[in-house]
Amino acid sequence: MRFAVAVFPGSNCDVDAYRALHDVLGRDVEYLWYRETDLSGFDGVILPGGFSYGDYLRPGAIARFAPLMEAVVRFAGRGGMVLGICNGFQLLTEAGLLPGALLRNRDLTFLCDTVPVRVENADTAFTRCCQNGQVLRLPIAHGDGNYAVDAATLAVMEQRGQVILRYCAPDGTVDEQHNPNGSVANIAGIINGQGNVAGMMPHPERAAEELLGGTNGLFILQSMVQELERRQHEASRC
Amino acid sequence: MKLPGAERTARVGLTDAEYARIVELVGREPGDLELDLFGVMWSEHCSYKTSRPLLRLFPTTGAAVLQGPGENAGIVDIGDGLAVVMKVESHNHPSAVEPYQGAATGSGGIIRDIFTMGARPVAMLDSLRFGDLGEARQRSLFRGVVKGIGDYDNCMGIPTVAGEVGFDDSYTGNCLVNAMCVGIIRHTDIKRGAATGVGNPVILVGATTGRDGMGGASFASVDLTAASQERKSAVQVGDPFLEKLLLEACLELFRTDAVVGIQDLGAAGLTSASCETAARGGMGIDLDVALVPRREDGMVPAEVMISESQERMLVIAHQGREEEVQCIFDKWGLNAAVIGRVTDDGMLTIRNGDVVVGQVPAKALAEQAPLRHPEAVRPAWQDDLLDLDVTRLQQQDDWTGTLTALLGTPTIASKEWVYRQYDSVVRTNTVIGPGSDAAVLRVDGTDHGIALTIDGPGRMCLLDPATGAAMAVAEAARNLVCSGAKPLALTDCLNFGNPEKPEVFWQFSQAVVGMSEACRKLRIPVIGGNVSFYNETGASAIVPTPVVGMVGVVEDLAHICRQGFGEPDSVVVLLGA
Amino acid sequence: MKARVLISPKKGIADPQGTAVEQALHTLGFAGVRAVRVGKVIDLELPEGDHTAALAALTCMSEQLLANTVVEAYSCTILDEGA
Amino acid sequence: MKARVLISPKKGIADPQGTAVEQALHTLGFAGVRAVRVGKVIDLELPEGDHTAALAALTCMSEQLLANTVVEAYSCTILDEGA
Ligand SMILES: Nc1ncnc2c1ncn2[C@@H]1O[C@H](COP(=O)(O)OP(=O)(O)O)[C@@H](O)[C@H]1O
Repeated sequence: MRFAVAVFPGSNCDVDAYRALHDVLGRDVEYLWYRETDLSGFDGVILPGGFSYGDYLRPGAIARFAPLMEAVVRFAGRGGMVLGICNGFQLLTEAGLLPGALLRNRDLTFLCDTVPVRVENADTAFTRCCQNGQVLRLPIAHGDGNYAVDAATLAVMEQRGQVILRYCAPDGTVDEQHNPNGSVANIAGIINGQGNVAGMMPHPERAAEELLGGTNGLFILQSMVQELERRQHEASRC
Repeated sequence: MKLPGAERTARVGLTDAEYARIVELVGREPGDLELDLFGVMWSEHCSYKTSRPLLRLFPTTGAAVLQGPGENAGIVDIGDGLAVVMKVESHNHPSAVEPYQGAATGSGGIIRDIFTMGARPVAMLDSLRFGDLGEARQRSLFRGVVKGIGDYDNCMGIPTVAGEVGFDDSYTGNCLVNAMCVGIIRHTDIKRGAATGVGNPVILVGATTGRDGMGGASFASVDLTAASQERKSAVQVGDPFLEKLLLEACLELFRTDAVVGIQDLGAAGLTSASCETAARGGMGIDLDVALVPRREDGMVPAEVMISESQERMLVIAHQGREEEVQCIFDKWGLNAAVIGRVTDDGMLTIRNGDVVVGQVPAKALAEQAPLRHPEAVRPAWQDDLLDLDVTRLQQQDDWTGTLTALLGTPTIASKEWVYRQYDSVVRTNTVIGPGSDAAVLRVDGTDHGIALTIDGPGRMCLLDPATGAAMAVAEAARNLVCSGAKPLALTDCLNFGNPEKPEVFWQFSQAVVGMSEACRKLRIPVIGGNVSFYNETGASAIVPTPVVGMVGVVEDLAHICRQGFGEPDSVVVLLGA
Repeated sequence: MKARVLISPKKGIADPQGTAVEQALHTLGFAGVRAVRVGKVIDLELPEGDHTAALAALTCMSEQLLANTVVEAYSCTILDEGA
Repeated sequence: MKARVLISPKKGIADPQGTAVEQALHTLGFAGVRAVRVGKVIDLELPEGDHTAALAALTCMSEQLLANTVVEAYSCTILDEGA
């Protein structure tokens, strides 16, 4: 099982993702430069956080045209697992792999904190190690995390269980008071219709060690690992 | 026809005596371009001509010190073959004119100072001062500065882990924005800013050169007036994205052994970078301004030489390795232009194509500004300040009310509004972030950590500059010790008014004396620093504000301590005097 | 020739900047200001040539890169046709 | 009435965002695009009233809040005079 961590000019949480997967979970991980066009040999792709192209124009707007993104689109089309974290989430919406868009935070300021989020659908490849309704404490650090989508699309997403994480109170209550950035319906993370591409503003890779304040992020990363193990197992059986 | 000396010198902000010294050093009357170079290099900001004699009082050596003051940043050993590189620098004047860009480029400059030494920057700290937050202008300065720092540091992917903010009316016309950067390096990877090896190429890398920041260095050495608010061409615009690429490209370049020396372009731009590297290497540099990649048309050689366009570095490489250097910067989409060569004549020679437009001894520019020894006089009002009879103060009955009022004053209140705008955890090494006595970071690949803090008790320095400055050192040391670290070294930023005023220079001298004594007693060497004078508007100077940034080593990350009561029923003990 | 692309948040999409600016204007005493929307203006120069072709190119740039059509609307204009 | 304020980086002030957009447009094949500058457009509604007074108010808003006059230039226009 091999993970690719994409590196765009201006990515800066590529290191965080690498460390969580490699140092903490002991997985095979490689950095992949944005000019690469080949993802063969990789089973999972992480689009990390940071400021690709300085977030100029809009976060993810320019990175979306990087050669590597063409490969990511093909990879996702074949059912490959792609997780976009923070800037990676913004990039996935810009590339059209996920619905909606991420606007400036409601208060217009960058926000670095650790916040509770509720798992809305534990029956996905990215949340399988969680329980429905489980509250995870995850770091956030973003200026543009205000998720927006039109009402019709949102209704479909809700119905299909595509909302996987919502900002909430420590006890799991979802209300406007515990919405750090103004996201519609407190949305913190979503998944595509096929279930193989996910995007989230919180940073699971930054919550992987007790020393750094908690390990709740491992629920997400382990889910991905389990899914890939399951796929490998299946592939070897037939 | 040559202008008479007096007018010429006034234009570049030098005195007649300084002009005479230039004639002596150059061996003739300098040309206009040459005089411009002396104007910026001999400004207070670049030459430290007023502060240098006093700064010699600081203890700067110690078993752990690998690099003391004099380079782009200081370096101190933290064991395991690793070292910490650190420096603090002010960007007060630019921030007063344009808070967002001023603070952003302040971060950018100090970050370059760290990676120019070969280190990977791992943490940022900041020390800020503003006037009364009741005033709209002060709120907008505060907001702009914090956003400027946040946007730059966040985009760079360097966690901002600690800092301090204070408010006092004396900062109304002169906010203080001091930024500190800390990097980690292997001893064997340390780079220095010296040009050596005759014939070696001098390569300008990074951003293109424009008119922005024209004369910023001399700008930092004058009092702020309405006219300086109008000097809009001095506003530099930061591009953190470009700097992030520059950082990664430089670190990649260092992994080859093609680099002889490297220096960032800060105040006085290409002028300071070229004459300082030449002077440190005991060599000369011969460069051609026509080869400098530009973003504006019609720039004259002097403009190219003193432009303070951000995100540029000067690399001296081994001859024959030019292509390799080019290749790395190409990969990161950055310019790299060979603009000159190292020579053995000790001269900074500037060409514009085929024509030599200036030629002066590099050492004269970089190191031989005549020192100033202004008068220091204890202000008459100092006694009045100390003449407070506390027994005559009104007895307070409403303790709860007093406590709430105190906690509500901006200087004491929580600074969460500030540090929530900073990514304090990127790179996943932050064990203790903002909100405690000191920040603690894990050192990659070891079970040690480092602790960082920045402190400056301004009000104390007004009452007694020597004691106040000593208290800055002591407070920083206590913050580290409380977090479980052993203090190792400090870097300082001395923010004062106009040193030509005897009272201000008295404050400055006292502060240096006090700080030196504290450093000696606590055995904490000073490995670098920065002096910011002329923090005045109209007649009033800021209160003297020496700021201390300190690093300590945490032997075992299992034994660190956070601020705040951890659990109920803990025993509370008061230690100390 | 000089050209301009204006990009604004689509109707019905939240505009946090617009809301903040409106409130700030009220605080400053401009009480009657309403419906503030903050967008982007992108000015650029195109090689001299056919007006219609230039507009088509601008539309293309806007669709692909300059605007995020999920949340933003755009409009393109040619400001002059060269000196 | 509807009004618009355009805000752009002043001449001579670096515009990193514009540079990045220009490069991206080149990569996308729009090779001839030059001098890209990114600014802001602020659309708003003012109470009906005198044209001149409205323009004066817009200038005032721009100076005080909308533009950062140290690095930005602005221009104000009235788009219509009400429905
Ligand atoms: N400008 C700033 N940037 C980052 N952190 C800050 C800043 N100002 C204050 N902090 C953090 O807030 C906490 C409290 O700061 P301060 O009120 O100065 O505390 P103290 O008086 O205990 O030093 C500290 O952890 C400090 O690092």
